[in-house]
Formats: sequence, C-alpha cells, structure tokens
Amino acid sequence: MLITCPYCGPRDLSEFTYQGDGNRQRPAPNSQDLDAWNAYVYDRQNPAGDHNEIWQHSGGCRIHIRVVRNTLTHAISSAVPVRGHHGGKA
Amino acid sequence: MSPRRTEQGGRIDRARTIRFTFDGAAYSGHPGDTLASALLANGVSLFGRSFKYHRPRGVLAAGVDEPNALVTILRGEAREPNIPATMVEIHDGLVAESQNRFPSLSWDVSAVNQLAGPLISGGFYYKTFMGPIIGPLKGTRFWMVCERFIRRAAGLGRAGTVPDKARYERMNAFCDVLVVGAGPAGLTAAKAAAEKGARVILADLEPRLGGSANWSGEVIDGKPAAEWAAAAVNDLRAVDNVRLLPRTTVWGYYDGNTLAALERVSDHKQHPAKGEPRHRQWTIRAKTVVLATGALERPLVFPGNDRPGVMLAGAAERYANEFGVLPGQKVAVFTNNDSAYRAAHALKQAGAAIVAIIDVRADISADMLDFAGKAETEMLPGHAVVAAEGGRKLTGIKVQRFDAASGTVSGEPRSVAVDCLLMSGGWSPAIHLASQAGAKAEWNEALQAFLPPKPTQKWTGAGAFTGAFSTDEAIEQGHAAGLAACSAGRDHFDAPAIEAAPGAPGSEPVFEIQVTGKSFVDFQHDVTAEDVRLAHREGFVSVEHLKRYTTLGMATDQGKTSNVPGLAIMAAALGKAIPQVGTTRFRPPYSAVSIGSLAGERHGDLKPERLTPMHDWHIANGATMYSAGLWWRPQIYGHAGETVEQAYVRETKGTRGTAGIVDVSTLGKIAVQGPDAAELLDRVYTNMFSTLAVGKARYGLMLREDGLAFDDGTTWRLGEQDFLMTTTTANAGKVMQHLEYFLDVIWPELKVTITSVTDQWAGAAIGGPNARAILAACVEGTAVDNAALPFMGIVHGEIGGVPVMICRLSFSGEMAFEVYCGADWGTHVWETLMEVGKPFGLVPYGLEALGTMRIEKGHVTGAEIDGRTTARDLHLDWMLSKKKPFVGSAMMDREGLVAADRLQLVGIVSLDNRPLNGGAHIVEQLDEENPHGSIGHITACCYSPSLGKYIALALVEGGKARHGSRAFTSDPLRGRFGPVEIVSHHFFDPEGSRMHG
Amino acid sequence: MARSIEIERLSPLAQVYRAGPHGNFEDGVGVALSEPRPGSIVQLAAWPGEERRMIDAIRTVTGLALPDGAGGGVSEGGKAAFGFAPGKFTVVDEKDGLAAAFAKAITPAIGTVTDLSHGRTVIRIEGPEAEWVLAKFFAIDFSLAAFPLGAGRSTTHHDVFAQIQRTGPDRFDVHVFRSFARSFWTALCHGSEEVGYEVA
Amino acid sequence: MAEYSALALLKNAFNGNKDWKPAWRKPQPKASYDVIVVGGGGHGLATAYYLAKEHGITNVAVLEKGWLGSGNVGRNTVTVRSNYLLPPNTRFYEYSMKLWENLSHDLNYNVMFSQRGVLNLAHSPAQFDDYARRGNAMRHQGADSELMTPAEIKRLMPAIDISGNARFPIYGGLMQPRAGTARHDAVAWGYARGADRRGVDIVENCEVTGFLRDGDRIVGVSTSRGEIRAKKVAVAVAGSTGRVMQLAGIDRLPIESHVLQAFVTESLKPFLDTVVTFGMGHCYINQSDKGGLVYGGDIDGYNSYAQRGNLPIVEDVMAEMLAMFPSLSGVRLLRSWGGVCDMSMDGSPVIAKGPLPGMYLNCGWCYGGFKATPASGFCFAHTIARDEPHDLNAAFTLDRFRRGILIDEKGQGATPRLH
Ligand SMILES: Cc1cc2nc3c(=O)[nH]c(=O)nc-3n(C[C@H](O)[C@H](O)[C@H](O)COP(=O)(O)OP(=O)(O)OC[C@H]3O[C@@H](n4cnc5c(N)ncnc54)[C@H](O)[C@@H]3O)c2cc1C
Ligand SMILES: NC(=O)c1ccc[n+]([C@@H]2O[C@H](COP(=O)([O-])OP(=O)(O)OC[C@H]3O[C@@H](n4cnc5c(N)ncnc54)[C@H](O)[C@@H]3O)[C@@H](O)[C@H]2O)c1
Ligand SMILES: Cc1cc2nc3c(=O)[nH]c(=O)nc-3n(C[C@H](O)[C@H](O)[C@H](O)COP(=O)(O)O)c2cc1C
Ligand SMILES: [Zn+2]
Repeated sequence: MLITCPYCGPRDLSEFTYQGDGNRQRPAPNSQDLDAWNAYVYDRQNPAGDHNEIWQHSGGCRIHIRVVRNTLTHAISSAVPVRGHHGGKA
Repeated sequence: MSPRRTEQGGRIDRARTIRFTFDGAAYSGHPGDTLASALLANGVSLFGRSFKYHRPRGVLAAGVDEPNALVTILRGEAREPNIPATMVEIHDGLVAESQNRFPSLSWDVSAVNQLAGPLISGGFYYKTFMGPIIGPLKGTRFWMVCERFIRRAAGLGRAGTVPDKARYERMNAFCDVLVVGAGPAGLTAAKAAAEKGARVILADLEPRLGGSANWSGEVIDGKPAAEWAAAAVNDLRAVDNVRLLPRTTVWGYYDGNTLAALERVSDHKQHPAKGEPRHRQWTIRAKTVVLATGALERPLVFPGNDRPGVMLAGAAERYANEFGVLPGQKVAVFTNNDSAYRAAHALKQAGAAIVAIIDVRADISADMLDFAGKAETEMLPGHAVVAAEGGRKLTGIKVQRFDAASGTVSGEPRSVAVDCLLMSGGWSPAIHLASQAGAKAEWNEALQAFLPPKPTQKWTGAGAFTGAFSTDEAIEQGHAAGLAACSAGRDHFDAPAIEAAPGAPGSEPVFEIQVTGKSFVDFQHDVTAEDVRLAHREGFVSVEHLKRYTTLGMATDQGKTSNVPGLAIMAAALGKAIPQVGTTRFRPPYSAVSIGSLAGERHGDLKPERLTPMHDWHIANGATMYSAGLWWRPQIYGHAGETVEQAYVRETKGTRGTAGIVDVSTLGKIAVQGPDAAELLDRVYTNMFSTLAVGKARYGLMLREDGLAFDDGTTWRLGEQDFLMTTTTANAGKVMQHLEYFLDVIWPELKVTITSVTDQWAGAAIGGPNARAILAACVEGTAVDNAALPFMGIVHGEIGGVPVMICRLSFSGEMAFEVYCGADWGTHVWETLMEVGKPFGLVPYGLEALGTMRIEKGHVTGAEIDGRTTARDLHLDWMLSKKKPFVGSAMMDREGLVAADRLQLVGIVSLDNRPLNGGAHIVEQLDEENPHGSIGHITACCYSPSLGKYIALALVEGGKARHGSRAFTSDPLRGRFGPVEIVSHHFFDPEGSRMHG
Repeated sequence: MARSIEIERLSPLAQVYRAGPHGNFEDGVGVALSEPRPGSIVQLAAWPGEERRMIDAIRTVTGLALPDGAGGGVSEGGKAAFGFAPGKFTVVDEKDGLAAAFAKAITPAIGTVTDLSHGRTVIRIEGPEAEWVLAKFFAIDFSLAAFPLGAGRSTTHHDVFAQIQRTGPDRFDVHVFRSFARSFWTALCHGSEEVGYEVA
Repeated sequence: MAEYSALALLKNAFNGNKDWKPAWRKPQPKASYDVIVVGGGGHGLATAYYLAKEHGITNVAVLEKGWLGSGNVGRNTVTVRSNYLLPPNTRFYEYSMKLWENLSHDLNYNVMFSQRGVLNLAHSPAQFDDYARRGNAMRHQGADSELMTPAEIKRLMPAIDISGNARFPIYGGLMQPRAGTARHDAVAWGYARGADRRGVDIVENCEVTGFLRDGDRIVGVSTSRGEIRAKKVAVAVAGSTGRVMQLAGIDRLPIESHVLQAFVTESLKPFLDTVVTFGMGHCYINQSDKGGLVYGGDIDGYNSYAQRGNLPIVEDVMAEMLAMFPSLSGVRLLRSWGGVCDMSMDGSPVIAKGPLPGMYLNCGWCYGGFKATPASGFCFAHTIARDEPHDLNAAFTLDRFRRGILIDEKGQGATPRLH
C-alpha cells in the first residue's frame, strides 16, 4: 500500500503508523462527561467502506495525515495534513 | 549423445557440457537445459513420488506449473526442498535429490498406500482416530499416536537444520510501466512503452526472455520466432530506460500498484560473484502494469493420466523445440482442442513417431486434419484415452470411442503401444496476479476458460493472459497495452507478419473421461475425480469446501493445472454451469518464494544494534552487555571469577560506599521548544511544569488517555522556552509519538517543536558519597556545591575541555549527578571522570546494580509501569495535580481503577534468606502441590547489600494495607516457595537524607 | 558552544571504518563510502506562516538559498540545507558553531533551533551504483528526476530513521541517528559488496 | 445420520465410498426460530451446538453469509493454548482447553486436536521473568506450564538457533505441554455436523442484511433469503462485528476490524513438533500434519475488511522466522492469506447479553479466538439460554471499558493494533 504524504509524496506503508479512527472528538480538557470520554477513548467507527482515519508518517516527515481509505478495497481517496500546513510548501 | 537428445535445434549450447548429479548418479547436459530437460534427455522418466499414494511420477509440464517433478537442491549443508526440476537451470556441480521416497525413488515402501486408496479417500481422518473414551489413550492421546505416523508419511522434501549462509537481498524499484511476462505480448508492450520514453521494467520468470516464442516454431517477420524475440530483447537491452529482469517471478500484486518479484540472481551459477545475492526480492512500485503472463495448459482427467510419460502437449513441444529433447519416441496425442496438433508436429519434426492423435471431438476442421496429415499419424476423432499403462514408464494406452455430448465411451477399447502421451485439456490464462485482490474471474464459454477480472488496480492485459491465444493478437494487444500504460495514444503500428500453425482457440468442454480407474485431478496431492465426487456426496460442494475437503489445488503448484478440471467435475456433479461453481480464491505468491528472499538483508541480522557513545569503553573494560530493546547496555563489569550477584553487590557497595558511575545515554531525550512548551508539558504531565524555574529539573509522570500510568522521567528547563525531557529507555519512541499526536491532532494551536535528541547527548550518572568531590575535582566553569547546584539544579561547565551540562538528581538514592555532553565527546568525558574518580574509589556499574539500587529505593520502572497500573497503584498519587486537567485525568478515577482490591506496589523481604525470583507469585497460604490463591507477583528482585537481605518489589492486592504482614512466595515453575514479609517499597533511606546530602 | 572545542570528536564508525577497496572491486568500484564528519548539524523549525523568514535566516547565516517546495535543498561549499518536513530544515556546515549562529538569527517568533551536531552521523555514498545500493535499503525513488540535486528526503530502513540529501548527481549524504550509525554503516558496506566499494 | 468410526470407514471403502451422506443438511430457513445465531464461524456453530446439547434448545438456526467456515475459523494458525496472565482469561481458556481435550469424542468428529505443546521463547532475563509470571499465574489457576532452558529447547527443535551470537539470543522459554493445534476446518465441520444432528438448521449463503425490531427490541433478522423471526438473536460474526452491528444502528463499538495475515510453506518432512513463538517481535510457527509450516505474526495494523494484507508484515514475519530457524531460508512460502480480526480495546473478548434487548453479542476475539471456540460457544449458549452470564464469561462485558475494569493482557491500552 502506498500513502501519499502531503509533504513527502507517495510512500510505502512501512513508513507509516496507523493512528485510528479520525472521527473521534476529544472532550474539552476539563469535561467531566464520562460518556463523552468513554466514546473518545474506547469507541470506534469501523465502517466497511470509506473510513476517515489518521496516520502518522512516522518513518518520514512525521506529520499526521487525515486519510480517507476504503476498508474493503484499501483504495485511498484523499490524504491531507491534519495540521494547517499546506502540502508542497516548504 | 543420448537417444532422447534431438540431432539439432533447441536453444541450448551443444558445444559445452555441464555435469551434475541426481540422486547421486552423474549426468550431463548443456547450458540452456533445465534439470528436467537434461534428465529427460538422459532417458530418465521417474522424477518423484506423489504425496499420498507415493505413485511414481515423471514430468508433466515444462515450467512453473510442474506438480510432479519436485527435487531438493543441496548447496553444501543448506537444503532447498520442493523445487520443480523444470525451474532449475543446470550448472556444473549441481546436486539434486528426489524426495518423498524411502529407501529409494524406484523402490518406495510407502507405495503400498495405493492399496489403501478407498480407505484413505478425501477427509478420511475426520471420521476416525477418535480413540477410546477411557484408558491411557483417551482424550486426544489415541489421535496423537496415529498422527505421528501420518506426519511421517506426509510431507515432501526435507528442510535443512544448518543455518544457510547464502545472501539474500531486497531491492526497491519505481517505474512507469512494469511489464510482467516477456512473451510476444510482453516484449511488444515493453518496446512500445520504452519508445515513448517511459521507465520500463520487463520481468519474466524464465531465464530466457521470449516466452512461447522460444518454442512455438512460428515465424515472425521472416525469422524463427525465437530469433525475433532475441532481437527484440536486444533492442530493449540497448536503451537505458528499460530494465530487463529475467529469472524474475512477479508473485504478488499488492495495494497501491506495489508488486513483489523474486529474482533468482545466482542459483544458476556454480560460484556466485563476490557479494552477489542468491535471491533478490524486488518491491516494484509501478504507475501502471502490463500483465502479459500467458496461459497455462490443462491436463485431461482419465485413468492413469499421472503415469510417467504422460505430459502436457505444450510442454512436450517446448522440450522438443526449446531444449532439443524428445520426451518419447512413440508418441500419442490426446486433446480436446487444436493446440496439441502443433505439438504433434513439433515432435514429429524432432524425430519422434506420432502414433495417433486422439481427439474427443468428432468433427475436426479440414485445416487441422490437413495439418495432422503432415505428422503422418493416425487420426482418431471422437475418441478418448481410457487408460494409460505402465509403472515407472509409460508402456501403452487404451483408446475408446467417445461421445463428447454425453461424455460416454463405447466400443471395444483398443491398446496402443506408446512411450509418451501428450495431452491437452485446453488453456487457462494466467490471471493469478490480476485476481489477487479478490475480484471475480469471468468465465468465457467459447474459450472454456476464466478470463481476468475487471481491474482493481492500474493494469492492462495483453496476449494469452486476456484469452488472445494467437501470436498476432498477442503482439497487437501488447503494442496497445504498452501505449496505454504510458498514456500514449494509439499510433501507426507495423505489426509483424506471422506464419503460424493452423488452429482455432477454445476447446471442447470435456474435462474428464469418466471410466473406472484412478483419474487424477490434482497430481501432487493425489486428488482423483472420485474424491471430487465424494466431496459432493458429503455436501462439500462449494468450491472452497471442495478444495479444503480434498486438498485439491493446495499443493506446491497451487492447482495451476488442476483447479479448472476439478471445479468442472464438481459442476458436472451438481448439474451446474462452471461459472456458478466459480474458482477458489487466488492468493500470493503466484509461485513459491524463498523465505530467505523475503527476509532479505535481515536474514542473519534481524535488527540493527543501538550503541551508546561509550560502548567500546564498556567492552574494553570487561562489561557483560545486555540487550535492552535495540540497545546494548552494560549489565555488570565483572571481575574474574565473580558471579553476576557478586559483581552487582560489589558495584552497589562501591557506589553507596564511595562513588559509582553508570552510562545513562539510552534514556530517551526529547527537546521541547517554543513559546508554548511549558503549556504542553502542563497538559501531558500529571504535575506542573510551567512553574519550574530555568536551570531546574522536575520529576514528571505521564498518563495515557485512559488514565493509566504511561511513563516517567525528569524534565529540565534549560531556557524559558526550552526544555529537555527525559523518558525511560523503552518508551522513548512511544512518548515522542504521544507528544507529536497531541501537537498535530489535538492542539495544533500550540507552538512547540518536538525533536528527538537522545543521540545528541552522552549521559553518565555519577552518585555516591564522593560523587560531588569527584565533580568538584574536574568540573571547570561552575561550582557544584549545594548553593550552585542544589537538588534538581542544573549547571553548565566543562570537563576535560568539553562543555557539559550537569543536573543533580538521583535514581540510586545517593547524592548523584547526571552529566551530559555532546555524544562524540562522551568517551572523553567518561574517561576523564574515571581518571579523576580513581582516588575517590569511583566504580563503573551496570544495569544490575542500577536495578538493585532502584529496588532499594522503591523507584518504579517498566516492570511496574506495565500498562495496567495507575498512579495510585504505584503510590504516585502525590503527583496528580488537582489544579489542572491533564492527559488521563478525566478517566483515571473510573470505578475499576480505584477499586480496593487492585494490585499495588509493595516491598517484599525474603524471610528464609534465599533469593526471590522475578515473576514469582505471592500467596497467603502456601500449597506447593496445588498452587492457588495468588494475590500478586514479584516485579523485580535482588540481593540488597544495604539491607543484607533478599528483597523485591511486588504488585499485591490491597497493597499498603498488608504492610507488616506475612505471606509466601509461590513459584512452582522454579520450585521456589517460602515465607516473605510484605513491607513498604521504600527499603532504603526513605527520608532521602543521602541524596539531599 | 561559540568557541571551537579542541577535544577531538569520536566517530561512532571509528571501530568499523576500514579504508580501502572491498567486495567485488576487481573491475572497479561501484561506490565510494565515507564519513564527511561535518562540524555542525542543526534542525530548524518554523512556525506555520514563518517558513519564508526561516528560509531567509538560513540564507543570512549560511549563504544558502533554498528553493521552494517540499524537500527542496542546496549543497555547496561545505554547507548544505534541505527541508525534511513541513516548515522544518536540516542545515549542515563543515565548521562548528552553526547552532549558536542560528540561535541569534532565529527569534522565538520565527521558530526553533535544535543542535544535533553530535546526534546525527552523516554517511556519504558516491558513485555510479549509489542509487542501486541505496535502493536496497530505502523505499524511495532515487532517480535524478524524482530526487533532484540538493533535495532532501526523510525515510527509514526498518528501525533506522534517515534523512538523505542528494549532494551530487551520483552522491548522497545519509544522516542517521548516531547510535544506529555503526550498524547502518556495516549494513551499507555489506550491501555495497556486490558492486565493489571503496572506503575513502 | 451415521456415526463416524474406523468400522464405518472400512465398510464404505468396500462399496466405493458411495454411501456417505452430507455432513450436515442444507435446509431452507424456517419463518421463525427460538434462537438465531448470526455467523457460521466456530463460535456461532459451537453456540448452536451447546444450546442444543446443554440447554435442549434445538429450534435454532445458524445463518452464514457465505460457505460455512469461510471466516476466521477456516483461516487461522490453529494454535490452542491457555497460557494467559490475567485470571478471567486464564480461567476461561483453561476451561476451553478441557473441552478441547474431549471434543473429538463429543462431536464424533476428529478435530485433530494435538497436544504438541506451545513454547514461547524468551530473549532476556527480564522477558524470562515476565513469562515466569504468566506461567505461575497459569499454575495458580490450575493450568499447566513449565520453563525450559535453551538446551532443552534445542533438543525439542534441533534447527533452532540457540547460539549466543544470535541478535536476540534465546534465554529460555515458557512451555505449555497441553497446548497444541487442532484442524481449523474440522472444528467448523464437526460443530456443524454435531449441531445439525441435534436439529439445528445450518443455513449457508444467507447473509443477514438487517434486524427486525419491535420498538427497541430485536425480534429477528432480514437476510438475503428473506425475513426470519426469532425470540433471541445472537451475533457471533467475529471480524464482521462492526458491519453487522451497524445494521442494528450501533455504529460505534470498542472494536476495530484489522487484517491478520497467515502463511504456509510447501510441505516438508517432520521438522517441528511444537508450536513455537518468537519473543522479540511477533511470529509463531507450527507444522501441519500435511507438512507445511503454518505461521503468522502481527496484524497489518489498519482497519480492513478485505481479508488480505500487504508486504511489510510479510517481510517482518519471514525475517523473524529465520531469526529462530536460520536453516529455513531455502524453504519456500507457498501461500499467504488474510483474515479480519475483531480487535477489542483491551485485547479481551465480549460475551454478553445486549447491547439491545433481544440481542446477544459475542466478539472481540482479536487474533486468539480459535482456541476459545468451545468455551465461547459454551458460555454464549449459557448466556442466551439463561439470560445471564456463566461465571466464566461474567467479566467479558461490554461496559467494562466505561467502568475501567479492563482485562489487558499486554497493557497496551486502547490501541487495538498493539494487542
Ligand atoms: C490469520 C489468523 C490467524 C489466527 N490464528 C489463531 C490461532 O492460532 N489461535 C487462535 O486461538 N485464534 C487464532 N485466530 C483467531 C480466530 O481465528 C478467531 O478469533 C475466531 O475464529 C473467531 O471466531 P469465529 O470462528 O466464530 O469467526 P468466523 O469464522 O470469522 O465466523 C464469523 C462468521 O460470520 C459470518 N458473517 C459475517 N457477517 C455475516 C452476516 N451479515 N450474515 C451472516 N453471517 C455473517 C462470516 O461469514 C463468518 O463465517 C486467527 C485469526 C486469523 C485471521
Ligand atoms: N490455444 C493456444 O493455441 C494457445 C494458448 C496459450 C498460448 N498460446 C501462445 O501464447 C502466445 C501468447 O503470447 P503471450 O506473450 O501472451 O504469452 P507467452 O506464454 O508467450 O508469454 C508469457 C510469459 O510470461 C511469463 N510469466 C508468466 N507469469 C509470470 C509471472 N508471474 N512473473 C514473471 N513472468 C511470468 C512466462 O514465463 C512467459 O514467458 C502466442 O504465441 C500463442 O501462440 C497459444
Ligand atoms: C492451518 C492451515 C493450513 C493451510 N495449509 C495450506 C496448504 O497446505 N496449501 C494451501 O494451498 N493452502 C493452505 N492453507 C490456506 C488456504 O488455502 C486458504 O488460503 C485459507 O484457508 C484462507 O482462505 P482463502 O485464501 O480462500 O481466503 C492453509 C490454511 C490454514 C489455516
Ligand atoms: Zn511525509
């Protein structure tokens, strides 16, 4: 599998670390809502089809990337930096 | 010259002779021969024994699809079992052995298995061996006794037990177009793409590029096809945007157009060049792929179709035309399609007598009849072979009238004496790579073949792979595919003129001649047509059930020849059409791949080593090194005759008595810089860091999001916006990722840079009563007294002319300092400290002494922060700030994490003065016979020189509440039981008077 | 560390650095391996939006004009710089003192400076087979078209993280963590045997 | 239906094996059942079997979307062991082991359970202590375990590299002699035949495409073969848990589906009797009765329902295999495949009533659920029949995450790819 890092370009799967479900919302730091925390820490969307997920290019530039990948075919339809940097720009 | 070597022709070099051995006997052949062709030329007919019945077997095919002729290749003591003789290029000194026979290939005792045939039909073992309900063989015992014999009888070749010294390598490649298969289609595709300037890789599993052109006997552009191919290869070799990879099997089509290919670099050489690998594993990332992998011929299923001497027609043609070998002198041909006529022709030309062509079809085109006439053979249309006879050699066949529509035979069987029978059951495109993603192959009724699925990746197909079985179509498609692959439009193409034998594609839908006798579908696994029908009777009718119940298609050839006949027989039994039955799933690898090549450069060297700057000093000074993750660290600096315990006790006493020094360079070190650095630390640590003064350090604890303890370490504030965080050695990478995740994903607004600086700094911890004096004696540029360097203070100075940073902190419990300097100066500073420290009694100490001192102090490490403990469990709740939220704070008070019966950190003292063991359990009531009632376990233990006792840290239910109580260590694994006392984990100097000085 | 330190720096490769030809060199060597041992290596990180000023600062301090674009870099006159991550740059100088010089030029408003002079070991591979040998280790495209002169790439060989800069048409400088340097060097030598190599 | 035995085999051999009958019927699904089990994997089939056998509930259908055993039960590396650290796991898996020991008899089907031992290699004193802790935990729960020295290990498997100069020298090992392997397909087929013989309908090619509801309550399923009603609907679909539960409107669970690859070499003469695992990474090997080395390693590490993986893990597993057995480099990989594992957030399973009324859930097996098959079926059947958990599965609840009562063997927390 190749993932196109917005900074480094297409790179081999072996350079990336999977960071899971990208739909999770971290509650406000001082939130006492245990349900919300539980959902954030333990619950995952696990769709058969397009999945919004986070990867780190840990064996490259180390940025985190928001990837939309189909869990049935592994086809990737988008990969953008999680942070506000723009790909291709130094 | 052997009787089976033709007078002329073939693409072998008759001028040179190669000598090799097979089962100890010496043979010779020529460059260009495979082991199979050379042995056939020498008149060998028996190559191996089948898997289950140990039936004698010869050669069925000429290439990668060979199921029968498997051999073991010996390279010194290294063994390579199960290699098809058809895929071995001979070289001087080659040593090959046959397999699965005892005592010898020609006389094999297990051949009696054939007699038990009906008893050991498909799936027989599920129905028996359940054994008695009582007695010594109850439960699984009886089965296990029987299994031992089954295991011994099963299996093919034998693996070696001596490490293989051969070299394996990995190679990464990138290209615009990867062309798989260098037959007419692939060659043309590569040429078309190359001419457009694309970066092209052309791979073929055969040593000789050209595919079927090497043996088709056709004429292309006025030249023999083989010469046309050779010229095309030369053209491609001449341009530098093409890489040719002969002997390279593309075996896996993975996601993102990543393909895996195995190049057999030097298997064909007697002596590989220096540094030359045996195998090279290519990972090819191709923008597009042209699949031109050709087609594989299918056998027909009839009694005795597995006898040595029965061969695929195309294979025989190849032996004759490419290798100059005659598979037989008196040859019959049995076919359901036109292609085998060409084989008959080729063998005739090579000098064999074609006794008969037996065709299941009653109506044969005039063209083909005419063509058959040239082979001077008897034509038997509407006939079938109903038996092939002989033992280690074919002696004859029986032929009967056959009606293709009803599948029935009639009339009297007639015997025909032959020493070779060619068969063709039609052709199956090699769609394996295209199908690996799981897409469904499409059945083509006219061709009686599965065609490639719709692409799930970026590939185009060409040639026989697509079902285009004529060379002109293959070349036409190859050209188009080559252009399409580099997105070039179609241009004018001067297609070469081709002179080919007549023949229409497609075959009669006849797969089996259903008469009494053992008719093999999967040759290697001895799956017969009857086995397929038994599976049907027992309800294993899905193709995948059929496969698993009978093991059809599960042999080393993965059913390349057998799958389609097998499912056709099942379809017939079900009364369904073939596409309704479908195929089994295609999986990598296309053909078997050496494990060595997949390990690549990691064979013999699994992981890199991480060395500290002072590594060589440790070795030179007698350290025993200890592998900690990827790092190597000194365990002890043993003296002659010392045990490990004696060494660490001496090192500990030395440290606590005078001074000790330990290499702490492996600690994770992360530079945390930027205006929001302090804010980040406040969020990720349980305690406060924004309040830390510049020039001071603080011990910190991190939790995971789920509220469990994660890592600890000190963080030093070097500047207002500049922190140096230290982590445990084991967690350095994880902590780094943890911080990066939060900065990128959760708090992108924070301006903080995170950099791993572990390797920038050499670190030495020097501690003990004399530590300060030693530093005072060598540090320049700063004082190190209490005022200048209080507990947790940081100063900058120089040691031996090298800038150093010193922080006063203590893991050992002594007055101690961590001295950091640039890594390249680490050894210099270390040596200076050793030199200066000598008169002060400074001793180097290793991990064992480090561990001993931390146990005495009750400090926790990874053995206690094991991912299941909380800060409270470890009595670190004092570090949980109540003034701010931090990572983990929301989840850390869940009911399960604050329960009273949680395992908590305690100290343990051995009451019988015997050593304790790590991993021993703690019980309230000792029961050596039937251990039970564990209340916890020992995480770390040592002999404490300071206490004069064997002590340990442990995680025990209820923890603190048990202080002062008696319990027992229960370690049935090592037979160590005995009384202990549960105490506080602070064994030594709990007030910290020593480290505060 | 403004002033030069007299004490010699010990290379992690010292124990395994064997000058001379090795491997299959009889018909000439495919690559030359060496350790350039620069005096300083720093990493610079610009805050989002400050990349331009960072690039300016690099020019001010080193005279190197970085091209735009991800992974862009230059190498000339004993100095080199390249981007290796968004807003992040590695700068190398054969002389020491780079960190101190950048510390002055780069204000907290622009970004951060991290000294890695001791933390990274630079291994140079040069010669007609350099791309071939490196391709045994790294899953990136080393062809000149894909990896232009001066450019930098962050990548890994299993556990060994590497930043690679192309410093010549057939020359690459591979920056690895110091602690892994000896292991990687040994592997690189092993992988170079096939083409013959010379340790300079 | 006929009993299987050596005698029956002999009798049939004489008449050309013509009289064998289908191992299980191929019934049309009825309009309603007492219990519907979704998923014809090992766990679903075992559940149906024990519902019939232990609780007399025979009006049961097992609905399987494909061919029976097409899921992980038919694609795993067949290791059966109870060498767990944490008491809820040790107890449960040890009970499973006891069921395995009598399973062939119980089913009248030889599942080829072979107690050839499972050995975990340790590569440092610290790891050895860690294993000792686990081994002792097993002993304190009534399971068997032993420590082994390198020399003893060498005797057991002569090709292993115990030389001190290996990158990760072997320091010793933890052995469970009663552990071993069973024939994956036979387990599915044996349970299917056993359940069928007790009246359970096993319906293949019947995909559940939705749940029938009465208010909150689940009262049946819609399938590719029509609607089927049931008093109770039990879901045991392993890797498909996410997809199936989504059909019931539950789109978030503490489960991620990950692909795990497995491998088999060409057949070899007996080479390795014991199941062995490498301690400095992730690789486990056994040799099948057919002679192939069957082995695997880590999951690929990303969500997938594709039943196929990618190259990096393939290479890792092979490299680790050779670190143990450096003579195997010339032996060849024959086939690789993948299965979809239901990775839970603490690496332990869920066998529980709920999460909706009328529904029961069995999932979270990660890559270790084959060995659990008998006990999982046994406990799940109990939970379904009695509407309360058996003692053995009381800890395997769905709300344990929220409550912080985790069963985390590896201490990795909520990062499924690390379990
Ligand atoms: C490669 C690999 C190796 C493994 N090795 C081991 C090992 O060595 N030891 C061990 O103990 N465990 C191992 N496991 C884990 C073990 O195989 C699984 O945990 C276990 O088989 C899961 O339970 P099951 O048998 O019920 O699952 P499955 O066999 O997957 O059963 C689930 C069934 O549900 C069906 N299904 C899904 N959706 C629907 C629907 N909508 N309608 C109807 N039916 C549906 C599926 O088709 C499938 O047949 C391994 C797993 C894999 C993938
Ligand atoms: N019915 C028939 O008469 C019939 C049937 C099949 C083929 N053919 C002949 O086949 C030819 C078609 O040419 P073509 O180029 O399509 O096929 P080809 O058979 O000439 O070439 C295919 C090549 O692909 C190689 N190959 C296959 N799988 C590979 C893999 N995984 N990795 C690397 N190499 C691989 C093979 O070694 C072979 O050299 C025509 O000349 C035609 O006469 C005829
Ligand atoms: C224990 C075990 C042993 C296997 N042995 C073989 C084998 O000898 N030959 C073979 O081709 N496949 C073998 N397989 C793999 C199967 O062919 C198949 O790939 C696997 O069951 C997954 O199914 P699928 O590939 O159809 O998806 C084996 C599988 C398992 C679980
Ligand atoms: Zn990147």
